Amino acid sequence: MTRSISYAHAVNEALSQAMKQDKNVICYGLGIPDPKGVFGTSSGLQEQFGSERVFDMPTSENAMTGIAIGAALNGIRPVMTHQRLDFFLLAMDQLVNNAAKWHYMFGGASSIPITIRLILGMGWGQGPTHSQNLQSWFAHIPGLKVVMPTTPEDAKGLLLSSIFDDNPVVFLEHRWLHNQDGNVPENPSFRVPIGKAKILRAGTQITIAGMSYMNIEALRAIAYLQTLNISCELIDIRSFNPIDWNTIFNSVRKTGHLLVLDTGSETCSVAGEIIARVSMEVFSSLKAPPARLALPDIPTPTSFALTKYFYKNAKDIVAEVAKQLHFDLPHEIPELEKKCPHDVPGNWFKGPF
Amino acid sequence: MTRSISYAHAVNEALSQAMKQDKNVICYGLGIPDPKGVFGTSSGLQEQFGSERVFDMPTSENAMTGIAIGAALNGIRPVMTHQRLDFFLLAMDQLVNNAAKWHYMFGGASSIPITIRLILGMGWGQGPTHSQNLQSWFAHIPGLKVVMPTTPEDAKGLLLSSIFDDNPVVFLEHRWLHNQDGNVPENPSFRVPIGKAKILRAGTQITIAGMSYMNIEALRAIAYLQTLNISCELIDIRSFNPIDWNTIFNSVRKTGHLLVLDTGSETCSVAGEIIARVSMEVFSSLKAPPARLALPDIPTPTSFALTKYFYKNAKDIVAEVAKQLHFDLPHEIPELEKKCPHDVPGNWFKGPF
Amino acid sequence: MPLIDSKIAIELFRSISKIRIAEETIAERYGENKMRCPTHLCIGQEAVAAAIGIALRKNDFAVSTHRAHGHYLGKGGDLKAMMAEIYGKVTGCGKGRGGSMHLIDKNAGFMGSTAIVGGTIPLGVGLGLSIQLHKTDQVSCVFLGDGAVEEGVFYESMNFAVLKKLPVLFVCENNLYSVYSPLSVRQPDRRQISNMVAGIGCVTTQADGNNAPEVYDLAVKSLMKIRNGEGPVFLELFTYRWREHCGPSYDNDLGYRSKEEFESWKKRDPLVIMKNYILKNHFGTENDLDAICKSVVSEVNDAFIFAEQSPFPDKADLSGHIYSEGC
Amino acid sequence: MPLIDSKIAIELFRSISKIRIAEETIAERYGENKMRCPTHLCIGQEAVAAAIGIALRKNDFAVSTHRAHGHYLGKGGDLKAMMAEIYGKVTGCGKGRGGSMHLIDKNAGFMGSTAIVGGTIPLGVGLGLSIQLHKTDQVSCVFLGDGAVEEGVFYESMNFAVLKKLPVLFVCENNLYSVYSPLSVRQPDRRQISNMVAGIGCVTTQADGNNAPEVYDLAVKSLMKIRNGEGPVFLELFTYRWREHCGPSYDNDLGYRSKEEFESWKKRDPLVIMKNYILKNHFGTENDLDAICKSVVSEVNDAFIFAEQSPFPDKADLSGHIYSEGC
Ligand SMILES: Cc1ncc(C[n+]2csc(CCOP(=O)(O)OP(=O)(O)O)c2C)c(N)n1
Ligand SMILES: Cc1ncc(C[n+]2csc(CCOP(=O)(O)OP(=O)(O)O)c2C)c(N)n1
Ligand SMILES: [Mg+2]
Ligand SMILES: [Mg+2]
Repeated sequence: MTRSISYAHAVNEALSQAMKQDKNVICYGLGIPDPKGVFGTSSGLQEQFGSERVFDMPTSENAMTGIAIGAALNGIRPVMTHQRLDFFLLAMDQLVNNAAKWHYMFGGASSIPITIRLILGMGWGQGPTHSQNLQSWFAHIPGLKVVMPTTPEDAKGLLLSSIFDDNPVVFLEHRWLHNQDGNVPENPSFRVPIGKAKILRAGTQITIAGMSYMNIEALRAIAYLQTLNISCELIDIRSFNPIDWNTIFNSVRKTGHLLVLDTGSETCSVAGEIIARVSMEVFSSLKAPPARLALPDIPTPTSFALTKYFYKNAKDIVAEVAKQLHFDLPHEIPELEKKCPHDVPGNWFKGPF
Repeated sequence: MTRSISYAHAVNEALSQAMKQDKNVICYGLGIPDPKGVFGTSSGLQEQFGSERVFDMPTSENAMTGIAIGAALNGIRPVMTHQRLDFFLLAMDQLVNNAAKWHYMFGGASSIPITIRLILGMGWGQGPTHSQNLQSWFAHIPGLKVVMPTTPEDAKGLLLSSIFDDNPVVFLEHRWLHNQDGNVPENPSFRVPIGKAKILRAGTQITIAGMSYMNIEALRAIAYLQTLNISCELIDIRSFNPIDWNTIFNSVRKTGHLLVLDTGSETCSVAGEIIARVSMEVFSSLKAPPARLALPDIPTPTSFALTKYFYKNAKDIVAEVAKQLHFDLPHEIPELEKKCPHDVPGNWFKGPF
Repeated sequence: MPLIDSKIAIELFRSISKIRIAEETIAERYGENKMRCPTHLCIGQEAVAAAIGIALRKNDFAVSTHRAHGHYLGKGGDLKAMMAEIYGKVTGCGKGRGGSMHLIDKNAGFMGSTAIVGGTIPLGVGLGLSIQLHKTDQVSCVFLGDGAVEEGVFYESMNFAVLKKLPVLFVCENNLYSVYSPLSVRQPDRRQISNMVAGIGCVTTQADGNNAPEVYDLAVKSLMKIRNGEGPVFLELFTYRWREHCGPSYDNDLGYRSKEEFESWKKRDPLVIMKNYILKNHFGTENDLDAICKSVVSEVNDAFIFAEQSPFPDKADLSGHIYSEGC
Repeated sequence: MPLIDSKIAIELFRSISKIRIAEETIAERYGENKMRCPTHLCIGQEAVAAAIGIALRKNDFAVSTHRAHGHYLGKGGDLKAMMAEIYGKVTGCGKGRGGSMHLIDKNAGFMGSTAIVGGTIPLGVGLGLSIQLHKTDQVSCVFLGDGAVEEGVFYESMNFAVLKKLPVLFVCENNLYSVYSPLSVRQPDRRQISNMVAGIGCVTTQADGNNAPEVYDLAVKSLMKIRNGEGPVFLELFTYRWREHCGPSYDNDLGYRSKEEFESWKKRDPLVIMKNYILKNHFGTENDLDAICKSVVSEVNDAFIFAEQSPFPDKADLSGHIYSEGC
């Protein structure tokens, strides 16, 4: 059965079903059992599965990552959560030097089935140290898997796949998606495979490869472009390690045009990698220079007045498509104006974080 | 006056001259004052400048980075050294959340003039945790500067520029360059500006953008290609943040061909970024798909038998050039065979690290 | 009974009032949705900020955490620049880039607060190192919470500060919680943070963080030792946050802490304790104190007006100051 | 005087001999340039590895550091697979991917050693957590050096182990140096590592790490407590590395440590101490011990022959096992 639930609910359901399916699944992180339940994603889990399997932790990101790895060496499948990706910078040693390499460097003797949920912030003054989108860092490290679901369905399906994957998986959740609703199968055996992109909208004139919240903006842009009879194909990259090159290449072969959307800074981004590979592998199909829309190489500012120019939205996407396909746009596009301030996901959001 | 000295000596001279020029320059790191002096790069400094300004440190990479930042807030110019980049993964929080953002997030009120020397390993069984080349991570972070000199001259000139730059600079030294000799000006006011690439060999048919030790392999490849009347332009990227796009773009405009060499893993590499930008910005100049030669997305193996296939060398470069320019190569190219085992920089090297 | 004269007592009262009133006003007006950033109020904990701030010299350094308003103001930070920063204005102490969690006022020796738990601890130690190198008699003060003690960087920083006998005053506000998590889920049973830190080799003391004269007295004595070259001192000060971890409201309805606990701490209001201390010692009258409050209220109002009326940064400001030009 | 019977005493002697002879042979043959990886010998420190290894049960876990040969062999790790690993052969315990610094033998409960200082400490604690979850009576043993104590991750790991009362035995070999750096440039004057750890809340003891019976006795008692659910125990064992930090040679010529210091430790050779203990207690004769050494020598020789004769991994092996297939 499928019903419409929020992204946060879908994450919560995946966690709960995984813990039911396998008693080796445990779940911890700062605030996991607290009254807010990490934006609702972990609510009720401690009540359901007890404080041995669901627990809060000291503010010790690096050791707690190593502890997950150690537990995984003896059959546990830890799911660790951080309310902001930025905090997890403290744990790069354990993630990169241990988790990512363990299986390879011991010749396959052990594997590290851990899932690390990292929530990305944005808006309402999250500022420089509460809003980083470092997916390209993770994608750069051999031995990690990296996913970043956009829809509630994928949130559930990819989280279940991550938890039951025998490798370390970095699972990236955009805070602005938590309240988005979507149809999600209730079935606990539902899975979305890691490593497959998803065509969110089929189209013919340009390939837009998007990720996470940028796909929401892309869908708005595409709806508008449709009114101009421009047909875009939107690919949700979803998995950054491995990346589903075939789906991307095939689309570009068809459309001859590529625009990549990234939620992170531009230089050395995943978007750059996609443009590089497409340029190397399907060069002859490209009818125009590929383009990318990512954050400028600037630390995130806090002020409402500055984030307005910092983040990209549907209007920017439409402008890029127009530039690449050489058509003109009206000066004002009221259909693309957001119905709420630019720094909140909806009018319901009133801070503080 | 210019004389021929080793890369390690050039680093040592830069440190010593910087400390002489400015009493606020200090120098610390594990083993800095020890008998080996970090491959000779810090030898004699403690004797010369005293143990207040030149000191060993606890194995506390993260705090010691934050301590550098704090000292820098009050006018000190710390140079911190790590014998392997891999150890510095423990300090990503301080580097990225503090050093890189401090100037911006406080509206320019403070600056962080620190230099972090990271030595990259390779060969003789350095293996998965002693050989990582994460330049693309650093290049991805706004607010950092990142350099990776190839020649002794640049080692000195860029290190002096890094130390006297008011921003955090990540200075990447490849272990296999330490013993390379080259002409270096003795003058203590010698500087090489950060942010400028350098044309190591002018040429017409293909642009090879290389970095660090890969440039040494490229020079061997180019010398051989010259015997086939193939003319390559070799650009030493040198600076990864900022990247000198003009030099690269102008070269590609001239040659119409691009091969990028990287010492790190392929996906989301600096090489990928260069291919992406070239594809976006000088698309119409490209006569063939651009290419890159980087490490495969595999943790570094230790065995002599495996590193042979893992690392790239002059032969691989020649093969890529031949592929892109469509000419045939002889089956064997004795001129390109190394005179020593593939896992050492020269026959003088006998381990252990 | 600590030796505090009337001048200091009045200063303490004024500082506590200022922090209290500024933050109460933030809480009141947060709902207007003009302060658009996460905001961590220290109401209930003001005595520490006031007492340490007054005990420190102006040219001493301080660094702080996400919950920094009090430390910033206590150290003499510019109230207008802080409010403008929270409003995201270009007149803010960080030109609007940092918000509530990133405050700076170098004129007051307040070198920066950041939002990563434990993130400024080594910076404070590094400032201590710079003082040692420059051979001045300044002190660097590190404000931190009980949660920050769990970060490895705290331990590494302490080790280095003790190793090098650096002039650092560590001020740990133990308010029993890290967000909604009590100490019991984060630190071992019967752990006394100060004892643990003593094990690392640092001089430590515990005190009542709601009693400003007591904290002031302790700080003065500690600073004397530190300036004497005796190495770092660590103070564990017990106190309590009244409102929610982040944001303007009370959150006792959430149930993560008991009403009794809350009430017992609220009864020991640092402002009231300070007031009674002054009255008891005849350092001032009710009228004197009312006058101080009034002047603080008008100072705070001015700061809000300044913040509201200041311009926002404009588009060009976005890309300024990414790099420092000096080289 | 610890209570060690003859069987244990002989086992200890055999284990120390095996580690000693294996490593002496590595040192001797390193110059052949066939062992092409950084190699950290523990000669001089074998008593700890032997005693702890024998005190642990086979199904107890252990993790270790860059200097792991002794811990691996002491725990019962396969000598042939270790030598083949150092030679980079496909028959190595990590199929040649890890080299000397990355050893594993899950059959012996040796779960891995790595080359990042402090890197395996939380893994050992995580193994402890897994034991608690699985409700078995196993113990997880973490080997670490005095340098690793300086890493924040050590402190964070200790805090969690104590908080959750995990079944973890921490074995800290304090050999006074981290590479060429003495404790004095890394840790405060008069620091006793074990006292500091006690401050974190862990049960701790110090002992002579060159005296295998003493270490064994201490380990047995500690393991009993741990299996009893009393939480982690930390042992600080003083010992000394004879040869250079990394590589086969002696390096007293470098001058970072005094000849007297070296000689005084060398006089307390763990192998000789063990031998004298056996002879004094009539647990065996000189002849018995010679016979053991001979058998160990031939075992070691076999392992070198195995390593030398094993094939290298081939090109296809490079890209295998990057990811585990299970999902
Ligand atoms: C490294 C890191 N981990 C987690 C967080 C989330 N966080 C923000 S404030 C806070 C509480 C810290 O507690 P404490 O140090 O006691 O300070 P208090 O809030 O009580 O003043 C936490 C966990 C963070 N900002 N940084
Ligand atoms: C994080 C990190 N920092 C530095 C190093 C370099 N290093 C390798 S071994 C070692 C010495 C560690 O000393 P200790 O823990 O006492 O172990 P010992 O070598 O004495 O056995 C160091 C600093 C490293 N491998 N990892
Ligand atoms: Mg607290
Ligand atoms: Mg040691």
